[in-house]
Amino acid sequence: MARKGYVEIDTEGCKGCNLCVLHCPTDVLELKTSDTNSYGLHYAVMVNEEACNGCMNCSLVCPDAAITVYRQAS
Amino acid sequence: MARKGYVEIDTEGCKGCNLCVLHCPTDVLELKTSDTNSYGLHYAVMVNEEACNGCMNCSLVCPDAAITVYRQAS
Amino acid sequence: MTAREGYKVVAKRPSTLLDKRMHYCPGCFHSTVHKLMMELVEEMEIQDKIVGVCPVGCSVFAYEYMNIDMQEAAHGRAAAVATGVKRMLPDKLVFSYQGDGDLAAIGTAETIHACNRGENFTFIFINNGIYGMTGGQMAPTTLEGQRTSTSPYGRDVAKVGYPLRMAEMVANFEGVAYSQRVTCTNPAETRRCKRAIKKAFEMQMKGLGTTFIEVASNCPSGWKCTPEESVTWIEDKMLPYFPLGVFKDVTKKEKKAEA
Amino acid sequence: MTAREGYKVVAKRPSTLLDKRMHYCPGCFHSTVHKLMMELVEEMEIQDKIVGVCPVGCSVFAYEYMNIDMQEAAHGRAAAVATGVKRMLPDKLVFSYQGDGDLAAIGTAETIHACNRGENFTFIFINNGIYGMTGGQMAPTTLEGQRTSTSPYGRDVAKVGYPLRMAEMVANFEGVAYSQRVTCTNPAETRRCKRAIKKAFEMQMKGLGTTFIEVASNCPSGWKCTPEESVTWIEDKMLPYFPLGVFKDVTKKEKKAEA
Amino acid sequence: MLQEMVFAGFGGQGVLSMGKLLAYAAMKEGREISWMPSYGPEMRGGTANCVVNISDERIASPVGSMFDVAVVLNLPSLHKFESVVKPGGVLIWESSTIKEPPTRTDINVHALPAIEKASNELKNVKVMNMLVLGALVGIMDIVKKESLIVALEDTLPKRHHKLIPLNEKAIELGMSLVSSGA
Amino acid sequence: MLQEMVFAGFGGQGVLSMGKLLAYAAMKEGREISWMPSYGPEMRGGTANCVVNISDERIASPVGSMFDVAVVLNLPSLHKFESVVKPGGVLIWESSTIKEPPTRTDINVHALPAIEKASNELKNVKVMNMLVLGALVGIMDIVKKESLIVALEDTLPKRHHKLIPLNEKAIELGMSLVSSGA
Amino acid sequence: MSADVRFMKGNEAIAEAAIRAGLQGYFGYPITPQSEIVEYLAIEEPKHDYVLLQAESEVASANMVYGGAAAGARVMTSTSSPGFSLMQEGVSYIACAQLPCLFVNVARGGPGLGTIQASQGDYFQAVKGGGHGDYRLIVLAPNSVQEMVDYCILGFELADQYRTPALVLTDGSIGQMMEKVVLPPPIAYKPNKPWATTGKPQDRERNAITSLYIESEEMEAVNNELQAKYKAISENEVRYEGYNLDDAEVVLVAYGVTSRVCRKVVDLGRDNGMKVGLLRPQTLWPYPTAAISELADESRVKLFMSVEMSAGQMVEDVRLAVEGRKPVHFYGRTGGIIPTPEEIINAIKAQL
Amino acid sequence: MSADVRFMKGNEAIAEAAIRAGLQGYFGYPITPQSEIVEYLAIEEPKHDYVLLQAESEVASANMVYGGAAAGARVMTSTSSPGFSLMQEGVSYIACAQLPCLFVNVARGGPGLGTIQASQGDYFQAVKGGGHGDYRLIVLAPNSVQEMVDYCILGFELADQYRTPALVLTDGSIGQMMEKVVLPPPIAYKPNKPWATTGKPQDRERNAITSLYIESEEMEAVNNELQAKYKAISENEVRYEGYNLDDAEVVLVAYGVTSRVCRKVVDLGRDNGMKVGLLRPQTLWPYPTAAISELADESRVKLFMSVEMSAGQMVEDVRLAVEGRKPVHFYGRTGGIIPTPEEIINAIKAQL
Ligand SMILES: Cc1ncc(C[n+]2csc(CCOP(=O)(O)OP(=O)(O)O)c2C)c(N)n1
Ligand SMILES: Cc1ncc(C[n+]2csc(CCOP(=O)(O)OP(=O)(O)O)c2C)c(N)n1
Ligand code: SF4
Ligand code: SF4
Ligand code: SF4
Ligand code: SF4
Ligand code: SF4
Ligand code: SF4
Ligand SMILES: [Mg+2]
Ligand SMILES: [Mg+2]
Repeated sequence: MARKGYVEIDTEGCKGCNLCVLHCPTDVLELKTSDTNSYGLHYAVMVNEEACNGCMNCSLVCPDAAITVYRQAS
Repeated sequence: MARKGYVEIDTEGCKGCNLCVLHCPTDVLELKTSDTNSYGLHYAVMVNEEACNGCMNCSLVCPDAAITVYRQAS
Repeated sequence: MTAREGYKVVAKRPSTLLDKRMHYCPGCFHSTVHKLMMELVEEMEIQDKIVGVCPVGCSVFAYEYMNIDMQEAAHGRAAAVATGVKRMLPDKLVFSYQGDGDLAAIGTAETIHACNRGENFTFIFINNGIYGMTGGQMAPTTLEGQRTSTSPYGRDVAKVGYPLRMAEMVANFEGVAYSQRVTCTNPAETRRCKRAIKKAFEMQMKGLGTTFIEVASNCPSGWKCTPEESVTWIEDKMLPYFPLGVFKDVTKKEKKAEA
Repeated sequence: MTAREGYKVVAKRPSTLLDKRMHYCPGCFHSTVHKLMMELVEEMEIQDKIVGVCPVGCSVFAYEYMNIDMQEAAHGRAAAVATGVKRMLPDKLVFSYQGDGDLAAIGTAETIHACNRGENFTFIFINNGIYGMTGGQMAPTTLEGQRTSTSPYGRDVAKVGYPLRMAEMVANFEGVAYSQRVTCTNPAETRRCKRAIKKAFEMQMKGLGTTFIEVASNCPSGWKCTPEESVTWIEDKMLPYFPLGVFKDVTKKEKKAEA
Repeated sequence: MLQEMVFAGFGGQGVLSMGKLLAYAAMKEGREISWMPSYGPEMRGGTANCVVNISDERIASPVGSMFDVAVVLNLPSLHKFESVVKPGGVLIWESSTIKEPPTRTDINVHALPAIEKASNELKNVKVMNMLVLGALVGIMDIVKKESLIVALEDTLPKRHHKLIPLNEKAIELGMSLVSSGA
Repeated sequence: MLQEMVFAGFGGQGVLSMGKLLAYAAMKEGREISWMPSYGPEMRGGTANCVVNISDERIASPVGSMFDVAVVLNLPSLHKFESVVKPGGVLIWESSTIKEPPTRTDINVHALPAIEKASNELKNVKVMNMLVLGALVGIMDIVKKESLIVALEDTLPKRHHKLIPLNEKAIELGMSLVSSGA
Repeated sequence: MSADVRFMKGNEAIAEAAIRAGLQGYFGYPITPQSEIVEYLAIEEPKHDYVLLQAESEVASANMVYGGAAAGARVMTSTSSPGFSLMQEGVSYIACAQLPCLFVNVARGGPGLGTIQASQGDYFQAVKGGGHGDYRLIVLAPNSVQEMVDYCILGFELADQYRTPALVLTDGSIGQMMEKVVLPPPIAYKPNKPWATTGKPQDRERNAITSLYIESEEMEAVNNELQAKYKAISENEVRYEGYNLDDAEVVLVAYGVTSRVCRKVVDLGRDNGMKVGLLRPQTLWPYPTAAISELADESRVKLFMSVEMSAGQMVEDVRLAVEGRKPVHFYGRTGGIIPTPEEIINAIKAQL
Repeated sequence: MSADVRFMKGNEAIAEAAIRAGLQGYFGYPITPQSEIVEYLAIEEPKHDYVLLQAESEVASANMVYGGAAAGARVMTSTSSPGFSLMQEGVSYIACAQLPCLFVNVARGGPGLGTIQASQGDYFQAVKGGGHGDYRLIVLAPNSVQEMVDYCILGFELADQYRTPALVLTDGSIGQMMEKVVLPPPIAYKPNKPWATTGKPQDRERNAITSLYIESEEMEAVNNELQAKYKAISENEVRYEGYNLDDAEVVLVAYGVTSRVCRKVVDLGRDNGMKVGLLRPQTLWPYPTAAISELADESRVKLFMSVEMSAGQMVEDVRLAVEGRKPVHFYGRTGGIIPTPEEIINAIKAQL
């Protein structure tokens, strides 16, 4: 049975590099191109939350340490 | 038949390093320890001229290019 | 942030990374490596034992982000500065953090001699094949044919030589205990990168000699591409010339010798 | 001097060596190499084509002896100076003549980068394992345990690292076309030394890249021994660590490729 | 007369080239000009700006502390430059993304939804800076539109000349937006 | 009173240590001293020299251009220093190897066959410099012989103390050579 | 050919000027705020004959310049403050070996790594000699993009004429700014350097380029030769510009970008009834000492003020010229801040 | 412990003094005429706790000193003229980062490779700043082997006190000569450097040593801080020595070895009825400007003469102090030649 997880993204800290999107195995994330943070940058958001398994790939590759990963306590 | 040769040593240019003496295959040369040149150094002289075969070992190793080698024209 | 019920935090920003937005461009691996290093400082509980030296290069401000004692060195001199630190504080864990211009161009002599002396500190070498900070000039590690602002028609190896492979070069010195090239192009490599740094720190603490971690890194701004494209470029262009791997590991040798 | 009747001169001081007493200590190979080089200039008839760069070191005065156009470079910068010369005069034959302190300590970066760029000049590298000119301090090539004025208890490799093998190191660079270590300990080796320099000059004239001749040399004064003892020391102590031989020869490779 | 102008926004919004183009156009009209960029370590989503001086006489200082005109395309720039517009001067701000409008009343403030207009009406947000430039010359008549076109022709590499019509359209749209009082 | 002295010869003849020893001995006698070597790139059969000043007062310049005493052990040194002995001063020259004697008549010239005497009478040419020093103090009474011995004891490493008697003999021989008018 | 008018950055302009002056070799290492010089040369390289080489460091650059200059070529390097510090040994060698070449220092704020913004804090280093020994550089201080062109060419010419290195000392503001420039046509550069090491032909002695004179007497002779040359340069090559000096009671002294600000101060001052004038040294060495000294003799002159982007360096040369005859004040900003006309006016008022 | 009297070379004495001052790290590269410093330390090393490292170059030495000083240790390097030129970037960094440490320049004759004989041609480099930006070194100028000891210790102490690098500027003659010295007992050195980077404990903020202040305002603030410190040093740390100044009509100004010659000149002059006096700066920066200025106000003083082993460097500081009130002359020799008392006397006579 797949683990369950979710992430929180610091939208001001996110720089919209898209690397988390690229490396999420379950396509949970996407850049929100319709908005920018106060630095004028798009930021990542969860668009497919259910699919998140808390694998931490996104937080690992996030250069700016903008992602907190939560996982269902087993 | 052995070649015949002889050498001329520039006694002022010689620094008495003894390398020619060391490398002469036929022991033609020696440092003249009883005298010094104007730099206060002993210099090399031929002591066994007949044995010289003009092999040029001495001139080759002489750091200070102080040796002229002559060989019997064949 | 409190976790939702039934959930717990499994990954978060390390406490040793200061709460400050890093100035690096989006997707730049300088940030990634900073983060990994500070995770290690947290995990290994070495905040009071570690002293870092940052270079002149994009990472010149590393001390603004890493919550550890740090010194900012002159361009190319991080290895000399780290030597000064380590020789005065032999019990501390010392690292120099350097770019390719810094370590392999202006700092060549300092790098080579620190490695040859086996200075017991860790090099973190960010090889992004370009001078990021000054606007994308050619570096000693710029690839053949790669365009930069000072090689606008592509690096001409006939005129300026081939890119230098530093991890391989330093592995030749007796004084070097560990040399590895890693990258951060995906989660697995990122994990490997972190492990490599950890291993280097541990070896340093054992006093085994110079440890050298080269990160095949990116520079989306200097390369004039997106972060994603930079990942592809590393994989397709850099890694064939700068292969990943361990080029020296004296602990392995020892094991062999024992066996 | 006129020859006795029936005799002819077969070896004499080359005309290209100025008629001036060299300041080198008795038995110093600096003199020997100067002589060999000037013989080559005479034999190859290249006096008008050659430009030399001498270092700061005992050979700082080389221009007082070699009857060719020469420049005296700052300590360690002979490779940079030679680069400047060769790039401005690509059709001339350019060499840098350097000691081990000059080439392998203070000049490390310039050496490495000139070699890596494949600068098309010839390095004549006099490795005597010591700083001769300044009175016998430790050099990057001083042997393990060797006593010098700055390693009075013998070189401690744990503290200052192992001696650098430059001929081997530079052979790793693509830009280097030829790298050989020679010596002048006896007539045969002296001949080989001369041939090596000749080969380097010829390869340079063909534009093949950097050519590097390391001479395992002596320093009777710095080593505090006689010239004869210095020869023995080279044979017994230096050559085992600094083996003679060709470490790179692109003309050989080419031949292989053709075959 | 000396006109001191500052152009500011995010790196990538084209503020530097906007200033350059204006200065070049003014030079073509025979005026004295200077252009001075902010410069820093490669910046990285930060803000960029440039100061353009246009004058009939030799220009003294290439930088100034107070400006006749400020063109700001993001919030940090608005914060930085609103206060240094000379009383009676002009402030143009990008109103489709900046959410906090300027507050000064002693200057002529022009809100310009340049990003929105460029995306929607020109289908190309990149020419937003030309639109702003059009608005500026619409408001202040610093240089002639034709000079801007000449400037584009002279400074764009030949292979990009096909973009000139689009740029011209952007300039015109900008001019029209301010003449229509938007 | 200030005494300015120069010692010169081939490198290896021990001129520097001769000067040092004298200066040290004088220091031990409570006088002000300075010792200044010629220095150069490692020299290589060249000549070396040192200037020793001994005085009752603080010493001004550690080098001078004219000397009260010159001790020369080879021909180049004789050429260099003969002319800079002050009128009435002392010149000691090594007469067994220098083939051209000095020519000045306004100074006190002492020929000393030091090399020959050291080789023949002491069987050790290395202590030639001590012999010369002995001659110098024999002529001029700059320091006491005992002070020279103390100086040797203080400055020679312990393992070389066995050589002190030979050095003392050399000093004495030097003294006797000049007292006997050689 | 009609005048070649361009709109250029100071850094680009100096690069283009060097090309037109017949540049044969450029050796340099990137550093902000001057990297556009090498970048411009890199782009233009295929169209011309010069050699461009990005060196491994500034230490290497300076010594490549040494080699190239000694080989008789027209060569240059450029850098910014920390990089110029690294070149000091090389500069001293080049000065002593009497090699003509051009250095460009597009200065930034120090000390240390400092800031990359413009500064005049390297004045001492440039004019007193940051390297060891008694030597001088001809130091030219442009205050506009046009002068970046003019002084680059002048620098090369003077360097050749006197066989001595020249330095264009400018700063980040002038390097980075764009202005109109009129470019001169390219020079057909034909070096005449019989002393250069180009390979010894039969018919001349070998040439040896060196700065080593182990004997004190020789070294002193070389120093005397250098000093004689420096004297000749001091007599012939002083360049400065006056602005409203004829009736000035307050004499501002400023160079480079601050001299432009000071022009504005002069105008502003006069609008306010203050008789302000400006003396702008165009050569920082040789310094317009005599011109300042003459002004100090004028009874109408009340005070001098040296305006600098430093903590007070050139003011010493002003004082040396004035020799106590009039008060000499200093106004300066550091860290990359260009002083405003208003603050300078206030500084003057405070002294009146 | 009775006084420790020795007969030592200047170079050995400064090395021994450093050990007694609590030296923790020496980083240096050999160069004549100062190599005895490192050689002495090499011999003594086993008996003490300091680290001695022969660096790969002077550039590296200076930056090892940076690292060691920033780590809170008492560290030094020594070199001679060309080597000190190579250190200029590092010196500027160290000054800006406010790191206490000691430099020693046993100067030789330049420019370029020059001669290895003694010289005072590095005065400008030492006191005006050979590196970039506005900074100062505390510059101490010993004139005897004893003062090599005293100023080495003083240099370390002042460096710590003001968190700034100190420089002992001496020359080959003093480095090479042997004299009697009285050595002080070793100091029990306990550094108190809370700013040092020694590993961040829980209870303080991290320490960061830097010279980078990218924002102009910050950089200016740092410069102001430096200048305030330099002002304090100028007020408190000027050191000089007078000899027969009370009634002097001719004031010689000389430092280092030339000051010893000038002492003789004073005596000789007085023997000949000339009222000569000597002012010897012991600190070259801060300079005894006020003391000279006071002398310039004395009506009996007829002239000043700066006597140097250079082409005329310190004379500028004398002029800056005298400000035209009295003539200031210069007498100098270069290339390693120490002027004789006689020639100086003649030079004075020529001006009277
Ligand atoms: C002495 C000196 N030379 C040059 C510079 C300019 N400079 C700053 S960073 C840099 C190179 C940066 O490249 P790299 O080391 O690869 O670091 P990156 O920015 O790519 O991480 C240069 C040349 C300087 N600050 N100091
Ligand atoms: C910048 C600088 N640093 C140091 C020196 C002093 N120095 C002169 S030669 C030399 C080293 C000589 O050793 P090496 O290069 O091995 O040449 P060798 O004399 O042994 O032939 C040194 C350190 C110098 N002249 N310049
Ligand atoms: S934790 Fe894993 S699954 Fe969840 S968003 Fe991150 S990468 Fe995707
Ligand atoms: S990896 Fe981090 S910075 Fe990049 S888009 Fe995702 S959250 Fe943002
Ligand atoms: S030529 Fe040969 S045989 Fe004759 S002396 Fe020389 S080495 Fe001996
Ligand atoms: S090799 Fe030459 S210098 Fe040496 S002893 Fe023989 S002749 Fe003399
Ligand atoms: S310029 Fe390149 S290396 Fe520097 S922060 Fe940006 S992406 Fe990273
Ligand atoms: S010191 Fe050594 S290297 Fe120098 S000349 Fe003498 S023997 Fe040769
Ligand atoms: Mg890089
Ligand atoms: Mg050597």
